[in-house]
Amino acid sequence: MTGMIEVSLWRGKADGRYQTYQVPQRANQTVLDVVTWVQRNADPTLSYRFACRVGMCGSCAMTVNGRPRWTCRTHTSKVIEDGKLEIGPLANLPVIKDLAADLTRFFEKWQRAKGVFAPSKTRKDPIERISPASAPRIAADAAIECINCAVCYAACDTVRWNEDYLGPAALNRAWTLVNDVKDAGNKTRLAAIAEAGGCHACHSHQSCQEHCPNKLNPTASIAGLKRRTMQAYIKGEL
Amino acid sequence: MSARQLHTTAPRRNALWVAAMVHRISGLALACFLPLHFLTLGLALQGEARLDSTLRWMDNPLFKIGETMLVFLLAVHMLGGLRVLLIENMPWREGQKDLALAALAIAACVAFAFLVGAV
Amino acid sequence: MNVRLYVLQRATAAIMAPLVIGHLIVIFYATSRGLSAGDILGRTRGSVGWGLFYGVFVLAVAIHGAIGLRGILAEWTPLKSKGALDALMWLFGLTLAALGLRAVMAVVL
Amino acid sequence: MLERSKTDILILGSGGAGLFAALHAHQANPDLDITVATKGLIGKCGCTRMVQGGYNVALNPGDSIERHFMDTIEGGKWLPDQDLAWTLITKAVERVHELENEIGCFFDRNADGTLHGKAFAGQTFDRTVHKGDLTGIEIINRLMEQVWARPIKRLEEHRAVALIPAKDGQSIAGVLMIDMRTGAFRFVEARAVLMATGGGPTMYRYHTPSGDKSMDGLAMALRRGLPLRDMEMVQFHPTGLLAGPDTRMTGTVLEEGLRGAGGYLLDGAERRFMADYDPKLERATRDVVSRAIYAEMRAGRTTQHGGVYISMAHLGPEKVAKMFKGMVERCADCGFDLAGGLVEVVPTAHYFMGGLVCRVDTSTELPGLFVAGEDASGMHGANRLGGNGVANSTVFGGIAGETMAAWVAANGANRAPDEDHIAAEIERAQHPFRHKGGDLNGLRERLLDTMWDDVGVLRDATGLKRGLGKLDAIGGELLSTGVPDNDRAFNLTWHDWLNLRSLVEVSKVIATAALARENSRGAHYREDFPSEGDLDTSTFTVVRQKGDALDIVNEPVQFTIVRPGQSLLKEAAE
Ligand SMILES: Cc1cc2nc3c(=O)[nH]c(=O)nc-3n(C[C@H](O)[C@H](O)[C@H](O)COP(=O)(O)OP(=O)(O)OC[C@H]3O[C@@H](n4cnc5c(N)ncnc54)[C@H](O)[C@@H]3O)c2cc1C
Ligand code: HEM
Ligand code: SF4
Ligand code: F3S
Ligand code: FES
Repeated sequence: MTGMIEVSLWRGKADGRYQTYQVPQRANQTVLDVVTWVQRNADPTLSYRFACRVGMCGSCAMTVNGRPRWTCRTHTSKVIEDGKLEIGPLANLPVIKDLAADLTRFFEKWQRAKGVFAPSKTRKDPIERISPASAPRIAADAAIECINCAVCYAACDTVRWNEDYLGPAALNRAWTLVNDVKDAGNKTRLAAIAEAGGCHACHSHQSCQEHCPNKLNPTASIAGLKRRTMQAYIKGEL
Repeated sequence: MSARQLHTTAPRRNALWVAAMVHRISGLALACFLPLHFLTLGLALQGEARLDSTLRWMDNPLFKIGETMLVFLLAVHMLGGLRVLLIENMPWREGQKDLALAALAIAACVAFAFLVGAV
Repeated sequence: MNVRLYVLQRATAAIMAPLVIGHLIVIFYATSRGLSAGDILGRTRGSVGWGLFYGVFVLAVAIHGAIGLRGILAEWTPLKSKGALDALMWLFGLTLAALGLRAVMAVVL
Repeated sequence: MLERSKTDILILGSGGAGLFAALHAHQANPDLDITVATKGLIGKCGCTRMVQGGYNVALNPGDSIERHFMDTIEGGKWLPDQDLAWTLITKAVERVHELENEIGCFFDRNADGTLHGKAFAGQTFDRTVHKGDLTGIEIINRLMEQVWARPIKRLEEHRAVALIPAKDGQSIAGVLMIDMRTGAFRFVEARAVLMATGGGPTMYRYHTPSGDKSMDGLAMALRRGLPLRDMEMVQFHPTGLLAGPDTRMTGTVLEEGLRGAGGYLLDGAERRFMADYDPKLERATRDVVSRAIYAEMRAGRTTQHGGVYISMAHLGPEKVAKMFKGMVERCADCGFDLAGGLVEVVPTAHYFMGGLVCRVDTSTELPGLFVAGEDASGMHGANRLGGNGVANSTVFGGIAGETMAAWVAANGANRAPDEDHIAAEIERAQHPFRHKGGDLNGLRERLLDTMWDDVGVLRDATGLKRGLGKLDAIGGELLSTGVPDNDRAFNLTWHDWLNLRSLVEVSKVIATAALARENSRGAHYREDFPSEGDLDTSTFTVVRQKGDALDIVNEPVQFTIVRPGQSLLKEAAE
């Protein structure tokens, strides 16, 4: 497995363009390695972001041949089409430069969705006993291993069409908290996500689930939130 | 801008995104058609004959195809809508792609039956 | 869409599901016999049942369609202000309801 | 070209230490202006995020503070500062309660609803609290959310380049940074500064930490003449993935549990070799296994890429795929079949026990400068127990937050910086723009090889001296290697250069300290001095930069709580 890959990389900001490089293909090579190769050998000014190299930090997501992906854990052989790779920054976010997107909005929405634990206890109290077999615990567990990579956010067209929409990751996080028996913030949380741009803006495109590198299912989490807010609304709690 | 568009083609490759588009377009089409439908029926206010003449006027193959489309749109929108309601209100169920495909197929069958039966 | 619009939209959808099935059966039945004003009106004139059926249908679809349209406008057109969207939603919904109820009246009364 | 801003408390780094410090400082005094500056995005860089195993804490009634403490001291081969270790262990209990109750962490439970503690190598009790094998993500995501939720200022993608002293030189006045996104310099004046940049032994050919860590903190401290302790102590993990050159996958860790579950290590000819080294075979401790693999490699009995194999297939591929789902998937993503095939592995530099000398309250010799997390030293001695790393960063990060809030209250106003110093440091950071060309990547490769070959898992005087010579040469060449000055915005190559400079400088300290320690303790193994030496007269190394030279002293360990041969545990004492 040698030869060259024709790699087109986005250069510049929103008004940038693709530029093509020839990169040697290797047996063990991720998309991040391809990008790194260009920076080290072809153009030292190429900008991109990564940290952990192993799919834990969610810093390295980019658009690869049209799809948002984590690049540090995407083997080139799995994504090359006709010997070509086109790599751009994540969609639905402003571009800082080249392949690095600005995630600020993504995290602001995380906060707007009240994706932050609201304590009901202090460090002086004993740790709550929670049965791992209890239904809320299982529901929260299924959704918790999110690395906030924003791949789902980039994959969702509703995010693109609706500036206000909180997006799959933030709502998925809110769902884990709704199911956390230790959390005391559900009243404000449900109110926040029942607003315009909240969970009800989701049309169940399921692109988030399809693309989530951790195989999470934000669609199901959002559906859970829709049920929960609807119940609250009917009971007059919202 | 055009180059930038390339980044966002991906979601369209998702079958369920297509299903949502079918749902949206069908809903939109129905919404556009309904006022006409209501106006037509409203003609009865001007007497049975007025309505009948319009219905006769619409009795040509072009309108038959149009009506078949409407049947399809109504069926596909309803079934697609039921799928969405299922996702939203029932415990999570795998195989949404199959369900969406089934909705499409059933709606097509219904429309076909209508076309055949009506000719 | 906020939770109130959502609940209204989904509730009307749920109401309409059986109505649409009923309506489809009628369409099949009617067109198989050749669509005529006499047939239609013969069925519906003076029928409280059909009056209710279509009355509810019309109200549901007016609500449902108007909210649906609002969503599409918000996402696919440059229209972003809540006021404008709400206005168009009401306009469409009320128009649809008026036309629809007029049609129901036309065929039932 | 120099932007300036002011804050009360400036925190460098957004790992467990940095974020905890921000939260505790804010809690201590919500009116304080607190700023977190970090090389990546808040909480998304550094190694706290990468913690897989978990968090050591004595919670179970069958366990005790004393037991955890003894494990830590014995694991550290009697080199830890006992007061620091004691603080670590006692405070960890409160910290885990805080993580669960206030921060919102979601740790795994036993069937009865209590926290589950798993077994981790080198410990006499199953006390490692965890969330599956992604504990770090859980901890740091929750901390990140809490920080975002508060009026704490964020300087993301800001790289600290120098600690700037006050005019009188008696304290710290602030930190010079590069706003990486624009390439502009920024001086942040602060009343108190926390260094929590997380060390990171990324100067080795094979290493596990995240790419943003490059010993910047310790390099900055060294330049300020501050004392660094235990700098020879680099912990290697025995099984890093070996995927060949030119891939960032190489070096990333394959979890300990694989060997624990019965995985085999095979040499290039697929012969199981651990029996030649230790009767516990693959289940021997990290340092023993690392040395064995390193020895095999040096003897040339290697695989294609120069490592050894790990083999799990005999346990049944399906079972392996189930037991180690995350690991098997990660390998599969990268093209390796861990469950059914052979995967090449190699020891990989994992953690840095050395760091800035500090007190129990995280203060340092320089007034106004505090340190926590992997940048600090003394808690672990010659070896860090798996699970004590994240405990360390969260415990002392929190303490630092409180200490700084109190210190700021007691020590008044901002202090004017030494402007000449700022100018000199800006010039220093721009150094590569004054030069043309050169092979930066080649230099980096040489550094990695030098540290691996000469200052690595097995050391001796000849190699260490050779290594020091090569490091001098690499350092010299680096200074004449340039980076094109055509676009400073988000210029990773400029930062690669700066990383390399920090790494080379700290590498010299590592080699110097390793040469000075003429015995073998924990992570430090001298083939020419294989004995661990007399425990009762244990010393630790302290290095300072004086002018251009490194000044090294051996200081005696103070056994303030327990002496070698003694134990705090009843059953052991009986
Ligand atoms: C793969 C792996 C697995 C591990 N598993 C475990 C485990 O199971 N249990 C355990 O206890 N420990 C484990 N550790 C060790 C543990 O992760 C670390 O000891 C601990 O998290 C360090 O925390 P910290 O806050 O000091 O630094 P980090 O979390 O590493 O954070 C350092 C921060 O400083 C920033 N920074 C660096 N340089 C600069 C600069 N110049 N300017 C500004 N910011 C800068 C970084 O970007 C980062 O934000 C593991 C480590 C690794 C690499
Ligand atoms: C059987 C009856 C129907 C059901 C079950 C149903 C269901 C639904 C559902 C669930 C949605 C929300 C989709 C989403 O936002 O994800 C929807 C949207 C919509 N529906 Fe219906 N519907 C029905 C009939 C109708 C009719 C008769 C019309 C005609 C006016 C209509 C027009 C619309 C429109 C315009 C939308 C908006 C589509 C979008 O936002 O993508 N629906 N429908
Ligand atoms: S839900 Fe999945 S895709 Fe979305 S941010 Fe989390 S890990 Fe990434
Ligand atoms: S892709 Fe978007 S529309 Fe909903 S199901 Fe996922 S958030
Ligand atoms: S670099 Fe961390 S997820 Fe890819």
